[in-house]
Amino acid sequence: MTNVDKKHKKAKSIRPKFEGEYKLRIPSATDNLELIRGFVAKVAEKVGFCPDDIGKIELACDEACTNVMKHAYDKKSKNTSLDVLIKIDYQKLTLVVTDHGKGFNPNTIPMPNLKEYLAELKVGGLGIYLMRTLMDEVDYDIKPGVQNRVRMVKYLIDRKKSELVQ
Amino acid sequence: MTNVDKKHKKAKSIRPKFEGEYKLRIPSATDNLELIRGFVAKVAEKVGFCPDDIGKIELACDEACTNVMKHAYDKKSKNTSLDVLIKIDYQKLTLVVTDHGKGFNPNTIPMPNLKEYLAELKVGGLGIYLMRTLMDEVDYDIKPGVQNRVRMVKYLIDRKKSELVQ
Amino acid sequence: MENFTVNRTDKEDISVLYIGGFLDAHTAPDLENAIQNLIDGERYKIIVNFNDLTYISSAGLGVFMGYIELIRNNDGDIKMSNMSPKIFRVFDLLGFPTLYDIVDDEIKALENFK
Amino acid sequence: MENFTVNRTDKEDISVLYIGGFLDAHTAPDLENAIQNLIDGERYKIIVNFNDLTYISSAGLGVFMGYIELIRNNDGDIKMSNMSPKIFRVFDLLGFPTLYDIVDDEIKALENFK
Ligand SMILES: Nc1ncnc2c1ncn2[C@@H]1O[C@H](COP(=O)(O)OP(=O)(O)O)[C@@H](O)[C@H]1O
Ligand SMILES: Nc1ncnc2c1ncn2[C@@H]1O[C@H](COP(=O)(O)OP(=O)(O)O)[C@@H](O)[C@H]1O
Repeated sequence: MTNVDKKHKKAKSIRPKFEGEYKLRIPSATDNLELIRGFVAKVAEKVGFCPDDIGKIELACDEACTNVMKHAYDKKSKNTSLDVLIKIDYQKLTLVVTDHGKGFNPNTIPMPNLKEYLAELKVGGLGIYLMRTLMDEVDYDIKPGVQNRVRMVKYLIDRKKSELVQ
Repeated sequence: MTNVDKKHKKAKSIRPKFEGEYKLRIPSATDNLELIRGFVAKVAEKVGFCPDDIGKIELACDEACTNVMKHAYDKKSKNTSLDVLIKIDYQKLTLVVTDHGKGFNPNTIPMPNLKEYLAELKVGGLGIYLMRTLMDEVDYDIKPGVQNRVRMVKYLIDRKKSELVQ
Repeated sequence: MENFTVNRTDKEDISVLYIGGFLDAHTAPDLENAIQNLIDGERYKIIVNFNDLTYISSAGLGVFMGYIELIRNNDGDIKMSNMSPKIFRVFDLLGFPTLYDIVDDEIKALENFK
Repeated sequence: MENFTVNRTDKEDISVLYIGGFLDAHTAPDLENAIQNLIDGERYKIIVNFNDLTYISSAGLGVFMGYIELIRNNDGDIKMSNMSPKIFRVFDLLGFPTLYDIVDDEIKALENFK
């Protein structure tokens, strides 16, 4: 009966790890935004964020990636790519979006005064503002032509709060 | 009116690229299988595969990744990872699954004789068989402890055929 | 799979655009085309029905910002209806409800044009 | 989000397992537990209703292979019903229809136990 016994041993269940890194490297083109959002949302869901926070993380990531796709590279550049790194641990999700394009100086980008912005009917210039509003921490590390990074953090503490509220 | 004109210039539409590489690096744990399948299926859809072929690519990728998660690493190993690379061009999709584990000799793995297999009520041992059945090309490149790869190709020619059939 | 859809129905001098799927930097040009077509036809009274829209990013919001001035200068407006709470939250975060007429349903939007 | 669901209903000496979601190497242990429970209760007449299952990999197929001998040795069987064409194709690819009684719906599966 050892043969039968063997068969009945449980399939190995490898426990979910709530710590770990998820890396994505994809072509820097807007038709990949949907793919990225789907991926980031699933990881955020795994970690245990509530639907609201998953939506925020998804949108912040979209804005960061859209900026790479629109601003980082010259139009003529070929094989341009974009990296998304998601680090998860028990307390937080860290999202790092990296490009290898021309970079910019984030300190010279003023945060829009929303009232003035709306009064002037401006187009664009809301991406970084949204990222800062949606995430708990946002910082840039710019090395033009080498590696330009935006790092965004969302704390999972909110989970408990939102679980209580809902 | 230049200001208004400026606003009305079309948002830049970056055309889909049907050539490109998509890379994924994730922890080697079965709770990530769903994430991987979703990602691979979306890329396959973008390239233009029919639902049937998308399902085949998804399953073949799952089987290759499941093998890494089950066999590549010792249970005690920490921070074990798995790479999925998807290369797409007009004619084909190439899927490369890489681990850095102990490796194996694919030549010593016999393809199951299905009749015999079913008669003997065996459990397991169907993964590589499925991969070979579902994909057009499957080959291994094993460097134990360094880098073990399985490369699988699906030609997009089938698309036309299946579009005609359906 | 359709990523983004926009369908138009004219109700007398008012045009309704039904948008669905996701509105991001990739699909925003499709909405721009639809609005540009209305403007080319001198139809400035526009309702955008968000019922089937599941996602919007700032690139989508930008489309509305880009046309609102021209449209209002021509006695028209863009009114918005049927937003899911998720979509509304993005508009709200940016203070857009002070700038746009965002109402519960299409009937209310039609009334507001009277 | 529930990745995989298994619900059991007993109909006299026959037990029906309704499975849904995806059955892969991660969720296969859940199905194993459900079948093991039936065996522990000496219930060997099993119908698996695949109606809500959207995906299966070889790890899922392996669960059935692992129990079929023991179950048949106890005058029981695993009959399968309500498979989508996509799921059936995977079973078919591996010749499983020669080994398992795969029928269109649950009623037929119940009849086949008579
Ligand atoms: N990854 C990047 N590479 C180069 N420039 C960037 C990048 N991200 C942002 N920028 C610069 O910052 C500006 C503000 O970005 P944002 O607030 O998202 O608004 P928008 O993209 O609509 O202009 C951009 O116009 C661009 O000049
Ligand atoms: N990435 C891998 N690393 C180490 N061993 C592997 C790997 N992939 C496959 N194998 C070996 O090949 C065998 C056959 O794999 P497969 O046909 O998928 O069946 P199963 O995984 O059910 O045993 C496995 O049992 C394992 O020994």
